[in-house]
Amino acid sequence: MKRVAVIGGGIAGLTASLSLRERGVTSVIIERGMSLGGLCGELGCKGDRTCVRCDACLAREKATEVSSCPEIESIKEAEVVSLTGAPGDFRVTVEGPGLNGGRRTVRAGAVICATGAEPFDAGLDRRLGHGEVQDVLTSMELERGMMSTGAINVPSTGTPPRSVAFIQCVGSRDERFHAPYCSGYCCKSSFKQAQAIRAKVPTCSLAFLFMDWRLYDPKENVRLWASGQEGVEMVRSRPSEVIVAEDGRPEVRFSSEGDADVRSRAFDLVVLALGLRPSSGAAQLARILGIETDGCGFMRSLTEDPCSSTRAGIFLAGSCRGPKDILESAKEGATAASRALAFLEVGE
Amino acid sequence: MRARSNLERVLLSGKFAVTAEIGPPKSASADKVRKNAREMRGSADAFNLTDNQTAMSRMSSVACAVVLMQEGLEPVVQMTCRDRNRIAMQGDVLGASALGVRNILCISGDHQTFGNMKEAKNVFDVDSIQELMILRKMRDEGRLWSGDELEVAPELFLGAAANPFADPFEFRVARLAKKAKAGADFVQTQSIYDMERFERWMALVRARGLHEKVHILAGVMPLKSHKVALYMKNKVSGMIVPDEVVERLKNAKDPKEEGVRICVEQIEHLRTIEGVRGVHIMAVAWEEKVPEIVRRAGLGPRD
Amino acid sequence: MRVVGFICGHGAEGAFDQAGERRIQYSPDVMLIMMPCAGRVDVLHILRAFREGADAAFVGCCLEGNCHHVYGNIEARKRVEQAQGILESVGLGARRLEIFHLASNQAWKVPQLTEEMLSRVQELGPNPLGARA
Amino acid sequence: MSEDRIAVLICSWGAGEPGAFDLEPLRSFAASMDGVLTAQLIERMCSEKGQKDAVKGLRESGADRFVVAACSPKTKSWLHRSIATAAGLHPLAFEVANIREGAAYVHARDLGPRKSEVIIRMAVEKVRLWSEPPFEEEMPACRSVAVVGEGLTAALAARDLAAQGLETDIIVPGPGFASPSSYIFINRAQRESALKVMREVALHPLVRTHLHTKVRSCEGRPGDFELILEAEEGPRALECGAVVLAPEPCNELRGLDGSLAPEAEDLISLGMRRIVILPGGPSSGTGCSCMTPRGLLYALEAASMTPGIEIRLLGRELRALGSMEEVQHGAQRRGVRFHRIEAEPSVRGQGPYTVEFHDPLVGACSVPADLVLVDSVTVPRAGELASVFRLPLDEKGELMSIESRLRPGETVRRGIYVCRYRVGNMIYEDVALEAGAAASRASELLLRGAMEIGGTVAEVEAEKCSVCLGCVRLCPYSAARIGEAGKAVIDVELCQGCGSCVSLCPSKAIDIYQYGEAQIIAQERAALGRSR
Amino acid sequence: MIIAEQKPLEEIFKLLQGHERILVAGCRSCVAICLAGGEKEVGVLAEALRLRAALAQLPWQVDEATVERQCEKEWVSELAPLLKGKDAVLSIACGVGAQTIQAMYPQVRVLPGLNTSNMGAPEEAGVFMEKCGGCGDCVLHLTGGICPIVRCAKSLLNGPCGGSQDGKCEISPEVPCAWDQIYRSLEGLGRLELLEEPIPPKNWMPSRSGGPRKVVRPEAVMTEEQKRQKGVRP
Repeated sequence: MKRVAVIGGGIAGLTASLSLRERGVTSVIIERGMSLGGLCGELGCKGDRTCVRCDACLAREKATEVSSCPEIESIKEAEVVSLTGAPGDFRVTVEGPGLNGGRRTVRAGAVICATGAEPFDAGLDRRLGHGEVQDVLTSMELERGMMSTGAINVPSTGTPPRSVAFIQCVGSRDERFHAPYCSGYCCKSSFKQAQAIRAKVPTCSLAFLFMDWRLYDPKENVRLWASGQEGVEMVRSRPSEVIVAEDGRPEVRFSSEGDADVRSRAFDLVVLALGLRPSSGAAQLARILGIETDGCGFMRSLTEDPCSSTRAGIFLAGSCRGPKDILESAKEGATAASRALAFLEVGE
Repeated sequence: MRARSNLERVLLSGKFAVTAEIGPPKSASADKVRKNAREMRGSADAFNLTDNQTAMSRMSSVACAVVLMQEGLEPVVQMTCRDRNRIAMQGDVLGASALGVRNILCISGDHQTFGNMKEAKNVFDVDSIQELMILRKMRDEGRLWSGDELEVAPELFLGAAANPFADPFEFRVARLAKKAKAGADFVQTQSIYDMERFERWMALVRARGLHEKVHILAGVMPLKSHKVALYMKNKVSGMIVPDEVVERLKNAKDPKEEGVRICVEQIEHLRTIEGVRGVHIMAVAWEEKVPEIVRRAGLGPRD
Repeated sequence: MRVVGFICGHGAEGAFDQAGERRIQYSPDVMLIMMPCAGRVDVLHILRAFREGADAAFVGCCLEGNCHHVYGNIEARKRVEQAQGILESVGLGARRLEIFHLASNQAWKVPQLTEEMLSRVQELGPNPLGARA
Repeated sequence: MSEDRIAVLICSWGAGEPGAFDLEPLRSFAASMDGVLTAQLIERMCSEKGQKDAVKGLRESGADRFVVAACSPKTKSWLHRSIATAAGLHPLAFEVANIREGAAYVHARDLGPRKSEVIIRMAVEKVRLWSEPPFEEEMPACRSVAVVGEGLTAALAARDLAAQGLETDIIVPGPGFASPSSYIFINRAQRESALKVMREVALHPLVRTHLHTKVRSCEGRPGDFELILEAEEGPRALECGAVVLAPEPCNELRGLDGSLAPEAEDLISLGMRRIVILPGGPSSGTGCSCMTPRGLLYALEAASMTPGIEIRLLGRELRALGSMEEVQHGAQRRGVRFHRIEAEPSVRGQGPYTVEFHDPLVGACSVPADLVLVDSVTVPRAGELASVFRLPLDEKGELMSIESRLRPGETVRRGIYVCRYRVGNMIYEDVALEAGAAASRASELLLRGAMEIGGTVAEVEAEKCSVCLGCVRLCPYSAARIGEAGKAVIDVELCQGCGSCVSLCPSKAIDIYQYGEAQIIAQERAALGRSR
Repeated sequence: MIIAEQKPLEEIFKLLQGHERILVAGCRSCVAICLAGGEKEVGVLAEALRLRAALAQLPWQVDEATVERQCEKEWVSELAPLLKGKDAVLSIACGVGAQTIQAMYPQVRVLPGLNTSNMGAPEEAGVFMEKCGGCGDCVLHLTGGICPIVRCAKSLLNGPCGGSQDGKCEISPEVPCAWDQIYRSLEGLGRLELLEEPIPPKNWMPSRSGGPRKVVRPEAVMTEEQKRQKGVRP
């Protein structure tokens, strides 16, 4: 049965389907949301004249490409409710508003699970003031602004910020929220958002409150960039809380290396760099698919083969198995497609 | 051997020679030349007359030479390859010789782009070394370059320029050797501020025994102010001016006096270098200072 | 008013399509000609557009470093600069021509750049050759 | 009246939601154009019925080309292709007039129709000049891949390829696969499975391994390359459809004397209780000197084996992505000390050593150490491969891949794919994914057994070519070369249709299909209301 | 190859004053390669002229033509039909091309659209460097394969003048000192001794100073008899 069911229309799912199509294999994408693109579909371009390689635009282009491929069917606003049959000939039953409340069963030789992850709910870390202190935005909210209008404004005033603080690792590297892992992508995205802010408001001062910079590409050397800029500050610290300052602006309280006493500073805008956590319903889907999840609730992959789940014929790609950036997810999509195809080869 | 000119006589006598530079005027009157001549009489053994220096038209060096001789001074006529082809060159040499000029300095000449008539076509039919070859042939064989015999051959004491401060450094000495081979009897160097590099150059010169083949006169130029020094350092190619010199002038209460003092010190130093047979003082637009410099350097008055 | 846009088939076309999907309104005086890549933009085409009466023209291409054909957008910039020089010499004015970098998810740039070109035409007046239409 | 036979099909949804504006005037406008035989409204063209109606309309009209006035060509071109084929026309014999995203959606109600007219006119004038593509072939693709490399990455790529039924030749410069010591395994099980992969690959029926072999040259076209291999027994040719390059980077712990770090379990027996691990530094090419998972795992292993052992990791940042974070916590719990330093530490003595550094948290430190290890990283030496395969290198000295397409592994030379590394993080999983991505690119190219080439490609008119080499120097894909006839030739297999060479050519000797000089000018004139 | 560059448009506009029917004539040879006068440049220049004419209400009617080699009669004769009724040809080939057209069509006015610069080669895409002065008496064997006649501002033959500094010429820090390069080249070849011997004054006869130069290959020249039989008119 040379057909693959791809669960999730994010970048991993899209690249998996496109990669299969290139090899003459049809696939059906089952997307919970109303449109393809997943989380990266909500991201904006962070470049001005020059590209900063955030890859958000490419994710969108993949979605368009998929919708132009007859070999790829996509069922939107639908979720998997059951998986029957056996590896090599699965029956995936989906239902949801996309099928006008009806059900549908898709035959597939293999399944690629690419359900992605969700941004941490900033509300859970109450001390950071999201939703209570004005002008505290999550990285995703900032992205949406960039996406829709390209503008970067302070919500309360509607004017560009004169000072911005990035609080890193929100919902990452944090046992309190069952997130003992590092989400990895947030260093990059904050760096790129910072570049975007600078491009729009060159005079805006920036402060990064971070624990470790985890950027690998020499092109993404944030320290080098900062050293070449006026008014970009690096504070190795995990802020204790964000409160309302006298002037109504958000005030960040933090202690930094070297001095014990807690410092406090107000900014026009505070950005919470959200980590990623397993998508809602991941656990249930894992049950339906009969695959294991790890301690954090991400899909578990085999030690020797990152894109294989614990069950034959079911493969994993992207953030469903742990936080990934766009490029990594694309790699996994392609690799998962290979593994699925290899499985089908043997199956026949 | 019989000396053809006072300069040659002094050099042959083994006495430390002094030459000085006079810039011909942008004028049809020779008064300035006569004035300089009177001021500088007795301060040097011979006086260079520049040839349309920095590619700007001035009174011809041959004409000025005549005026100088009328004043009882010995000229060194500078003759560039920039403004005359081999024909004019040989004609000028015959004329100059007929009028009593003996010392001729053969040089390529600054490129016209330095002057105020950049659009002029340069000649450079021959280069300075080829000029030496031509003039030597006229003197020694009594023939023009074409081979035609001369009724009377010119009596010439041939000079050339040398710049120890241009590049490639290693080739500088080879080029001096070529000039000697081509017929140079004496050379006057570019003005020297970087003594260390000059001494390295002289060492190489001695290594090839060139100081025996050709009389080397070391060039010096008194600086009026640190601005002039900076101009020399930055604008004039083939010139190295150490920062300390600039500093000294900058910090001096009386920069002019300091400039003279530096120049005198340089001359005293140059006298101590083996193979240096004299100095060539280029007091551009400051000729009146030459006698004082010579006196304070203990070289004057010249008889 | 007539503004001709030469747009690359990747970033720029994507952005204009997205503007459509999002119902972002812009002036209908802007006419788009699709290019496989901004590298295809030719000085000849730009000049011809003005001779045919365009009041302004622009090239839309990917962000620098994101060209789908490696550096077609850099080529485009060189051609635009060459054409700007010619437009200045013939007396039309270099400002009637511009190059814009758009990513396929930067629909918001579309109304901005079209307004920019229209305001330049306001400032410079219509192309005298337009009358012959 | 021209002889042209053009049909215009207007999708009822072309103007967005049906009834957004009345399409009938638009239809009659299109019908009135010179050379347009018929203009028809098609009810929802992407529906089954819509397609049938479109095909019927085309057949009846006797048109030989058509314009589809509908939504963006980016979305439904495949549909139009199938309509064309079904109507017995060339699959490319159409032009799309994007009156939805291009007009209806972006202009006020009253302006939409006017703009739509212009867009349709432009499309009609363009399609009027349509001609069949100069090249359009199905080239057979050789179903085999050459993997160049000597380590785990190469083995993993080969595994993926062979598993998909592709013959695979692994070309190993050295005497055999390098030990995976330079990779990072989160546990022994993973290390074992990696070794297993390397063993299995070597035995796989579809895999041939060539030891002591180097690639001298690579000629031919994607799908059909000829590599000249240089082996001990002399040079020989190898046919393959694609190439995967997997040069090995290296991330190792070495003592100051350059020797490899001892196995963690031997430390005590070697009398080494106090260990300091230093970062490789900027020389590592990672841009800053960091604590990498390599040192982290070693520390954890050592700490968990021998309680009481004293291990310190020095570095500016601690790089522990994803689950490595948990490894870090584990290490911390077992007493491993982490020092974030900004300045280079200094080491004195030669075993025992004294390491001096400044840790912002504790101030100046001076610690004794029986063993000082350097977490050294070296990027793969790819210079030779780059010249053999004519590929550019990036600032790290790694083989460059095209980033702007989100097709990791792809290079400017179609058919040649590369594995890149996050140097300083040679975690098995990352490597497996690099190999996987490159391998899937290769199989995408070959699995269909044939490759469509041609379509929108540039073509040289030899008589006009001045052989200025402009195209040869410019083409980002090295598709242009000087052919046997002494004139420029553009290899259709390599050309990706950007058209840069067309606009550059000083002799106007190059043109490109679908975006030809004449077509562009025709559109300009139509856009500006000039008559033909 | 011959290197040329287009005159500034403003200057070309002046040249064409008082003319109406204009043919812009290019060449597919050297000037195409140095991006000055190939078919593309012909098109661009013609477009520019048309724009100018339309804007300044000038009566210019501009046609375009590009021949394989504008320096040869056989190719230039292709222009005949296009020249009917033209009162000016704007040649954007090298000076040789412009003169060939004028020689063949004495009745039309030939105007130069290019400034012919030198004999050189592309250093890299878009960069063209003068390399040969056509002095007619090559000395490259003495100068490490680097021509001092054109690459030295003073055409010196016996080494660098006093203005040579850090390998640069005294006239500008952008210009390399040819003699510095020669020195390095001969150093590399181990032939520095070539610089020891003074090179005597050069014979400029074979150069431009010797008057217009003519190269005759007797073995290729047709005899009068042949010409008569071939019907070549004198």
